[in-house]
Amino acid sequence: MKKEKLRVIPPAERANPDLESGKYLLMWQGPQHPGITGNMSLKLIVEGDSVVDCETHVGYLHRGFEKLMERRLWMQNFPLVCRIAVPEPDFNEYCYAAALEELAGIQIPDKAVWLRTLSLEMIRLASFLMWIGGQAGAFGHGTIIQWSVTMRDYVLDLFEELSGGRIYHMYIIPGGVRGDVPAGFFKHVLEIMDTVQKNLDDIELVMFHNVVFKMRAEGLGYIPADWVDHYGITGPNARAAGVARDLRKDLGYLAYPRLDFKTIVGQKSDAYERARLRLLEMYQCIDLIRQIVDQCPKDGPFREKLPNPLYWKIPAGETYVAAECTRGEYGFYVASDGSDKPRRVAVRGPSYTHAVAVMERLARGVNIADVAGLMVSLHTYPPEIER
Amino acid sequence: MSDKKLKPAPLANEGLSPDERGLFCDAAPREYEPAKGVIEDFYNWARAESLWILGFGTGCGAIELRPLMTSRFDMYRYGIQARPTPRQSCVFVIGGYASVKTLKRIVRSYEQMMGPKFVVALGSCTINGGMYWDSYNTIKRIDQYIPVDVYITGCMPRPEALLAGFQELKKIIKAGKGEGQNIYARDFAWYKANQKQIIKNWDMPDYNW
Amino acid sequence: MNELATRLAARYGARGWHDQRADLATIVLDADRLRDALAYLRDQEGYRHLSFATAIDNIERGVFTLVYTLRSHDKGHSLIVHADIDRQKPVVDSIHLLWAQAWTYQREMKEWYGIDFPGSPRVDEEFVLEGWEGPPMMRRDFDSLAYSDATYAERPGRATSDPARHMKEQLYPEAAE
Amino acid sequence: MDIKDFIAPFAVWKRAFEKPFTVKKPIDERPGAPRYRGFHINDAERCVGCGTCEAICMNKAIDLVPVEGREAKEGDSGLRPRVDYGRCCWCALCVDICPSGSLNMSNEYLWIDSDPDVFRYTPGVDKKPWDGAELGYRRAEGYRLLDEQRVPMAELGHREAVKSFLELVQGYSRAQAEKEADRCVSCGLCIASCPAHMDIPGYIKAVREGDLDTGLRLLYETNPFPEACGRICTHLCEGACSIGTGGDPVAIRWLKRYIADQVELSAYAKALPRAEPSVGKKVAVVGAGPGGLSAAYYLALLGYEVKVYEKDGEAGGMLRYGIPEYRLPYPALDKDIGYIESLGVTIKRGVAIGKDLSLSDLRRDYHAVYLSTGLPVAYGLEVPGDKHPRVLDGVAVLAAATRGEELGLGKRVAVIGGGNVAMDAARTALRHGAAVDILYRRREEDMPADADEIREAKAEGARLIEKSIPVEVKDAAGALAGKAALFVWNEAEMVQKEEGKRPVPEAIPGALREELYDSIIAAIGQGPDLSYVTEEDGVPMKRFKPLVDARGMASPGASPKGGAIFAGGDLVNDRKDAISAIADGHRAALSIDRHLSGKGA
Amino acid sequence: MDATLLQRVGYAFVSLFVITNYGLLLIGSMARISAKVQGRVGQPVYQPYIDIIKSSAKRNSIGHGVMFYLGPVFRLAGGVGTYMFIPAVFGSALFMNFSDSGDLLLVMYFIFFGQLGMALGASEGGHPYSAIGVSRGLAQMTAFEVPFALSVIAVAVQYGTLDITAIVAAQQGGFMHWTLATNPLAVVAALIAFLGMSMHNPFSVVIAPQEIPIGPPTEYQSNLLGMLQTNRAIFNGAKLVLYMNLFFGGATNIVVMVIKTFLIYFINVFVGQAFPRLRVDQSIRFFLGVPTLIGIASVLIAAF
Repeated sequence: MKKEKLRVIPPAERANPDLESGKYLLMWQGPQHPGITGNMSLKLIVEGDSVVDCETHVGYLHRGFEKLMERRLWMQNFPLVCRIAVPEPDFNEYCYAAALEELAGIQIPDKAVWLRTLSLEMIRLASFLMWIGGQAGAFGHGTIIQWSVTMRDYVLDLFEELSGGRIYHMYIIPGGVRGDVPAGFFKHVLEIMDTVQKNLDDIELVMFHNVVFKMRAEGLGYIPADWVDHYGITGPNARAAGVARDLRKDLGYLAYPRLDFKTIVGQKSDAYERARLRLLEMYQCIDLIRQIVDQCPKDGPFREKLPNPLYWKIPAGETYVAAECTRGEYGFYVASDGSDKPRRVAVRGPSYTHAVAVMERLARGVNIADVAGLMVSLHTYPPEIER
Repeated sequence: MSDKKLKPAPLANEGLSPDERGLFCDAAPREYEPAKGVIEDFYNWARAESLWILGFGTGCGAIELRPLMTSRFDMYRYGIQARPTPRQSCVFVIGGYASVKTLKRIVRSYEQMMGPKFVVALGSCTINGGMYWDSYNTIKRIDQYIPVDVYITGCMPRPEALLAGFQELKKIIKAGKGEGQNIYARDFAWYKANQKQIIKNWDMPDYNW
Repeated sequence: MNELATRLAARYGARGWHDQRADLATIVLDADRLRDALAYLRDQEGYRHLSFATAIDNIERGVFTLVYTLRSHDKGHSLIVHADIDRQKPVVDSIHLLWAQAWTYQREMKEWYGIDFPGSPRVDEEFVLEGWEGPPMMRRDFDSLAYSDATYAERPGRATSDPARHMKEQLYPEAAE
Repeated sequence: MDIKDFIAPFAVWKRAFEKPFTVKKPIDERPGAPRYRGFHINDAERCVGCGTCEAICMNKAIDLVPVEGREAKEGDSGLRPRVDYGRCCWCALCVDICPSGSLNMSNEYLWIDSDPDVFRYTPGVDKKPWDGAELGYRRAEGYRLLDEQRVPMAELGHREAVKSFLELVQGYSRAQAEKEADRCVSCGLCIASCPAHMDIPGYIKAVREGDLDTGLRLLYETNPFPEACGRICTHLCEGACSIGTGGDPVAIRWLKRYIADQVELSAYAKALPRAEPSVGKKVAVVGAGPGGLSAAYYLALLGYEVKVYEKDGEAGGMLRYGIPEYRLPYPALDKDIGYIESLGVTIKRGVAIGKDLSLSDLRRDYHAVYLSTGLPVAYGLEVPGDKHPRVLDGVAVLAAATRGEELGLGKRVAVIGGGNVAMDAARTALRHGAAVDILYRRREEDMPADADEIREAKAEGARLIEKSIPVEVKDAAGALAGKAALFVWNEAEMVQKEEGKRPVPEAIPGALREELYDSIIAAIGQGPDLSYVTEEDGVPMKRFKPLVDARGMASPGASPKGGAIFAGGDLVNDRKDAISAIADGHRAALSIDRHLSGKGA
Repeated sequence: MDATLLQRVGYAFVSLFVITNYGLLLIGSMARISAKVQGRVGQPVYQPYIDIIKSSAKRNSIGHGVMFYLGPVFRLAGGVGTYMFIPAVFGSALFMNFSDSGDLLLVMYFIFFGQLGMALGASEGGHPYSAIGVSRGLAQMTAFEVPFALSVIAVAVQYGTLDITAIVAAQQGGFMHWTLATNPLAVVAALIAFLGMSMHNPFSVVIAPQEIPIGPPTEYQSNLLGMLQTNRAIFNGAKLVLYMNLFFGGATNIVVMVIKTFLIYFINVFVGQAFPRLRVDQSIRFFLGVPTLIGIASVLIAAF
């Protein structure tokens, strides 16, 4: 084995500005601020136009999920988990269900595997679509969000058709999925994918070949590749830094090993590169959804029978199930003590790292006008930070 | 409102540094007489047809405001638009559950809005706690802390439900029933007592505007 | 993988290697050797990615069990490292120098469980709560519902009946004697 | 940065020439998707108010509330779920779990009000615009959170069964029992339907959790015949089971049997409560059937000295003499009776009251007497020729079979009647190698026997002849005279005489049929034998039954002539099944205790 | 030019009334056009009226000292002042306002005046975003004033007068007489400056909702806000009329004025919908770069 020296990266020096000196201005960005993603806030200390120090303050959305889950039956937690990350609920559902199935030793039918994959890819697309509007909006381009949120809405229509819910789908239930695809659903999927792709082409033209957008985004928020492990950066943020990590490939969960796709990797690791990479991933999502529609078995059971949910006990044990959401590694750690309620459920949201440690580091020295753009380019959702 | 017993009058803005005191008003809120007759009707029509929402996503409800604001549902055509600052907004959309930490900001933002101001509460959580009924960090009834004009059920309510909620709000305003500001002023002590019971680190002035 | 178990056992007294999946194992360490072992795992064994860190309140045993989940992308393997610490005196070495985001997790554990990590940046600041006066709320002996009922007003007017009791009252009240 | 970066952004204007994305009238144009999880709807008729929705709801959004105009009745609590939309999260787990499938969701999603207190309603009861919505969330086909299929019970095949008197039903294994117990939702609807009001959810929970001692204790709280009832109970509870509204009801009877089977008699004492210290009073029980022995058991527990008088050679009453061995093997019954005896209850076998001892004697010697003599006398056919030697009495046949006597039924047997005795007689005859016809006045669905019994009797080879009114029994001609008989019946049709009442059979003129049988077993009902009750005992009678008050007391109270008389079981009640007799016995024991200890009025 | 002073005042009120309404409708219809690009229907054209009524109908308002109140007043004075010295319709007594010789200088002054007044008032609001917005606004204004001033100088030099009426008069006689044709560089520089002046993308840093919601007016509410909104209409109208007069041959009747100003304003929207927003340093650098060079070139062309 290669012998390495124990290496400690010293924490970046924090400026300790003297607020009394009158040289600095203390500013709160958020929680009531259109330039913040969701309900969180940044405490900025500004000198002139540039940020000297940044602290992320979270907790405005803290509902105590992990405590509440310890109070509820295993199945009762199923409607609860999807609320943890509002724009991307399905990953919660999947990770929770997969963890339970692993602990309880349940194999789900093949059809459920495919429908879960479909659900996850669709929500990835929807989430990216909302993000891209936010990214453009953070730099002041109000048109993209008008389009992309509508595109997202079309994808949500599909969810509504499939699961009966627009935002909280509650479709991936432990044991499988909650229903078969309705008649004509796949046709709708393909139609909407065409619409979305056409609109993405427009967005690509308008947003990524835009001199102002380039001026704003290029060079903003550079993440060196060696930060990736040190900060626990995952997902597009890591891939844009040239680190080819995609849990869909690495873990090979659900039907991903049977789908044809390549991990998209970037180089320049700035806001523009990350945005571009996410755009490519959107195209990838569309491609994957088409593949799934093509390969999904047409019939067969979609759910494994479970014991009575009122008394379901899961054997003692613990596991960690992760999946690649739009922002990176989304994971559920579930520990059971053999009773009818979880002993501990811990949620690992990628924003936890990105919005706190990484954001605070990157924000230093950034122009105050770029804080919102930088924040969005890390693609964070506050609810998954504080749960 | 018979249950709203008045507690001892709250504090003025004591304890603030002189510079800070200049930033806040130090008078208690008061009730405002509506204008007379047709004039008030005309004003109410204008208030109803120009609803400016405070851009503060307090909870998951914010997620359905996006489609509403954007092209598919396009609330602008109903005279509804989002404003980034509470000073210029007249509608506060409480997007579902409110944690204690957010409640503090809600109270502040609400008080900074200029009256007449209206509150639309989304989802179960604002009515009776919703799925966070047993959480240690979320309130159950928003009407204990600020007056609410319209409730919209759902979790989440669809954008259409929000639209319908705004139409309902318009009706209420046009009928001259959107007097949340005056109710708040009238029962100010009661609201403050409720707020202070929950918000433990009350480090803001009582008169927040 | 069992070679790793042997090495960890020899160096840090690790025990209880358990393969949960082909790509996930758990292991138990002593808390006082935790930081060294994590540094070793990170630098020598390729577990460079800290997925998350959290704690479990094992109140029955009087301990907090720390959970550190590491991942080696080269090996495609994750390792959950456990360490018990005394519930009465919950102090652990901080690992904020090993991973740059670890301090956030430590701040969370401090607030949620009351576990102290001396030296960790901003560890004593409030994380998600504000003005919290109760005990660390993720501890098992903190009852969320009781706190909620005592603190937050509920809308009155709800009442429910148990079907069995209701039927007894309606159909055979004499048996209630 | 090239020239394209300056030009390309103007491509946004392309959109200005296309159709806007905006939906013109969203509220009208976009109804919820066909599967949309909107507001709840409930079919209040199908709903049984079991409260499973309340149990699964993680938000405590559902309350069960009494509904005007809806009374509690068997299998329906009369309560209906009330949803609080200040709590609901529209997860639809309540829909997924609803045993009856009555609870669903419409695709309606608009409910706006400025009064926060209105968002509560009882779907299906309070009128709402979305009542009866066609679209909305329904459970997907093949998807239920509860298992609608009961764990199959291993039984002897019918071909096998008729060859012997081996027990048909083999009982659940531990895994099977726990799986079956897992189907229960603990709603408790069954408790009201059980005459003994057993704590059914309680003992099912005990099975689920493997805590059989607790299970046994719960059984004995209301029923000291778990082995017997676990086999032959009429299981009214299963008829009320909420799971049965959308699938097979939980096999409550088999689970009861499982508990009793699993615990050895020697381990009973450990699990069950000990008798109270003696209160120094004596109670006599007449009849060692399930009712009498139940009374004896609970009286013994309360510290009374109990003596049971039984005219037959063995205790158990109809359980022993009326129910064939293949349904209730004697060792199982002996186990129940054995435990009762182990508490110090003395059973005087072979002592007939009215013959060996008089009721007055008992009243003199005991502080109270409980009469539980049941219905030992079979009704006759009441047709010409019913005194023919080959016309037998069903109860007597079954008793003879129990005593192991040679029955001599012959090759061709007719069983007249449609009750359980008829079925048991028929199946006993089948086991003796006879070909059996069952003749019944009405239709199969009118038969009072358990559906299982009818099904099994038919499966074992009995031929069911419906709508046949007995007319006459004629002696067989020739050599068979006196050894066989000709049974004549008239074919009937069902006539709806009175609106709202069940139709009655009416003979079709001229449609006489006859058949030759070696034996004709009449099993058309039994009556009481109250010859031992004399007028001086002061027991009021009505329609050949002792008239009892709500507490089971038959005489006005203790008179100078002796202790008070209580009565119960088939003798008194109309249900005429073991579990009712047991319930009567239990109630009588409590009443006697109250009477003798002076507690209560 | 024969009207009495009283008449002129009366005419000026009418003219102001017309331009206010026109400005409001212009804002309303541009919002609809923007909406179309965004795939929407958009707000009603008359929405700005309702907004102003609503703002004025607010029951309470708060202030932060005298300067705070004076800010919108200055702003409105700036807007009205700007307009009052521009002849809106060439040759119309009704719309000639108080145009007189040298009015161009006054107009230039008033354009600044409003901004400065606003800056003073907004800073009193105590909100950090206001302060940042003000500093950004002033910085950017200084920057875009350079090409704008240069192009105005070019025009003044070209026509040898500072009287707007004279400048318009010089442009009469067809398209080939317009400054657009005679000195296109000046027009280009001025139009680029116009983008900055009207605070549309990509030069909307001053109000930048996503960064400093929403800059100087953050604290303004109620009737003060109503005042700002009214001013926006007047000021927009004034600037458009000025541009029309200086570069696009003015208007001889109200229809021509409407068409021309509409098109000039549309340029803003056309660019604004396509681009995001530049940072303030980027926009300053931008204005001081190419547009300034163009401006200088235009002056040179005009001069020689």
